[in-house]
Amino acid sequence: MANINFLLTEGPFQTEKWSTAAKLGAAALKKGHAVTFFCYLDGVYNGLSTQEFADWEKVPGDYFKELVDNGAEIVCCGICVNARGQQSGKFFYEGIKVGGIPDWAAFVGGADKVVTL
Amino acid sequence: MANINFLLTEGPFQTEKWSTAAKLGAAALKKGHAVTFFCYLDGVYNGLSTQEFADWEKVPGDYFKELVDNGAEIVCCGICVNARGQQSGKFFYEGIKVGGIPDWAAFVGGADKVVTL
Amino acid sequence: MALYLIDLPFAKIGLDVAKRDSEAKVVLIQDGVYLDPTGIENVYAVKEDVDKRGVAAKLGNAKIIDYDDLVNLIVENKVVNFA
Amino acid sequence: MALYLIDLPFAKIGLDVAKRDSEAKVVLIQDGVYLDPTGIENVYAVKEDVDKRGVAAKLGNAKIIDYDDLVNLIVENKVVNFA
Amino acid sequence: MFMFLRAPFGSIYYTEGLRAVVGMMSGLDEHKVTCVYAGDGAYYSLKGSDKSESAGYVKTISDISETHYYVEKESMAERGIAEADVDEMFEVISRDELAKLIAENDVIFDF
Amino acid sequence: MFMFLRAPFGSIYYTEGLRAVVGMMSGLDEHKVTCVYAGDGAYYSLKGSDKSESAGYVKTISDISETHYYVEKESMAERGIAEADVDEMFEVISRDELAKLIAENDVIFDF
Repeated sequence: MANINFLLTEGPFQTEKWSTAAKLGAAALKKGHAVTFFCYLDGVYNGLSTQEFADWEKVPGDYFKELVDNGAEIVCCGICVNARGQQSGKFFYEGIKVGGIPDWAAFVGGADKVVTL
Repeated sequence: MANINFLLTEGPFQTEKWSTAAKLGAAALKKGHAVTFFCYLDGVYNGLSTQEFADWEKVPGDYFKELVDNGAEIVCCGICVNARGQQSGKFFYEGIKVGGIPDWAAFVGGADKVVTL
Repeated sequence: MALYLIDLPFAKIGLDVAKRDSEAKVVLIQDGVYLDPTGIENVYAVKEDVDKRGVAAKLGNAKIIDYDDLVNLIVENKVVNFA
Repeated sequence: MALYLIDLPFAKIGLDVAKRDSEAKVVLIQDGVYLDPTGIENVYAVKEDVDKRGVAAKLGNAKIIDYDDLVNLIVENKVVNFA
Repeated sequence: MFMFLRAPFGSIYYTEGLRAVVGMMSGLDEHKVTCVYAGDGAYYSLKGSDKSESAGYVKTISDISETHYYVEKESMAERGIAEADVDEMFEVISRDELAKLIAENDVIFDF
Repeated sequence: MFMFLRAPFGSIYYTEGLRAVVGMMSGLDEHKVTCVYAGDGAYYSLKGSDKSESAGYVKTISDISETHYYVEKESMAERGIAEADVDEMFEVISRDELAKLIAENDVIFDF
């Protein structure tokens, strides 16, 4: 089994990177691989539990919650979280952590593969 | 004097559109023009009063607060605000309103010029 | 007269359309200041964007304008958005 | 062997680099499926992205893969990110 | 007049731009709307491209206004899109005609 | 190895990418770092481009690691950037050499 790190630098809705990343992550977990995410720049908005969009059955945040529930580790860049006004991630889903680039370095150090989106 | 509407569809930090829009808006206000903003898609994140970024003296939200203080009308798309987990704009600067595309249509109907960024 | 606001992602089509308008004024804005404005008579480039990128010498006869000037151009012309 | 993940904005340089690698596997992803993969031997395209865009017929001999297949390719190869 | 210049589906502009058209047409006293797909936006004209997210907007727009959907020939050529590939809701126009449409319309939005 | 592929200063990747390099070099047991500017990222190599936002990161990176900043010749040519325009912190390499660097490095980040 492999350890895969995803770097996600775009937020929900605006581009489809959140979707590709979430679906790839879910597929990797299902196969038994270890999965870590570092959400950087606008990527940090993906952790919000407060998204409401009636047009879609599931909002982007739901996919990231499922990743965590299924064993992925997700850390969001704290500088980016606070710069973007997201108050230390207080509205993030439980289990989605706020950290720093050192956490990402640790993920990459332990990863067999790194995918950036 | 003219009435200028700005459509802003990108958020703070990630691209520089927020900066161009804010500076153009400020220059227009100074000349005595009427200025309206419709923040659409990621543009709605610009209204947040909670941004903290030690590297910069002023955060993007400060520029939009100043626009409002100086007489600009700013409306953010409510569907976009809630989709992006920003809870009806409860952490927006006072004076930055949450509305809908009909508000934008009214801005455009009353505008002499429309600039999209 | 029409004022074309042009940024890099939409540059090709924006400049091409402007070239078909004999009275076009083109404003290069943001990454648009990297464009080569050869062949367009009335070209402007936003000073703050030009300075940050260090491309003043490459812009030929483009007039370097500040945000005050750009507001005046916006007010005096029809705005065509390619930014 | 190296797996090149390629999306549209970085396409030109990504494909050009992949062409210099005789063992390259190229995965067209997201808007990358609009690319013309002619001249590259081992090309894959992500099914969900292809289907949404309706470009299956234009992808020549590209193998259409799902996310499960892509995970396998990622695990089995060195990943080069151009997406 | 609305121009769609970004590639679907890499960003959400292709559908949120149509949402904007709906709102704008409902709010303004204007009953003719022109949508032009050019640049990477031309890819949306492909017959097989997924119109499900935007079908509701397209229907509403046609209920409240006379709508024209154009796709620009030069953008198609640059991207290898043949006329036979284009969905029947679109009419193919040249870059000259796009320039004319821009000249005729007061407000030009780009999405 | 870090590739910078987006145009400065339209997006913030040019500087936040360097912030990432600093953090990564501090956190990993690795003392050599390769930064390649290619595609629209090549514009950053221009002598006159504003390095003030990134100067602190560049200094820190050079304090903790042996750093090479490369800019790619073909990307320069496509954008009309002459060797004389390039800041002295950059070394010009060819696309062949970029391909070689990619082959030699285990992890390839793009910003």
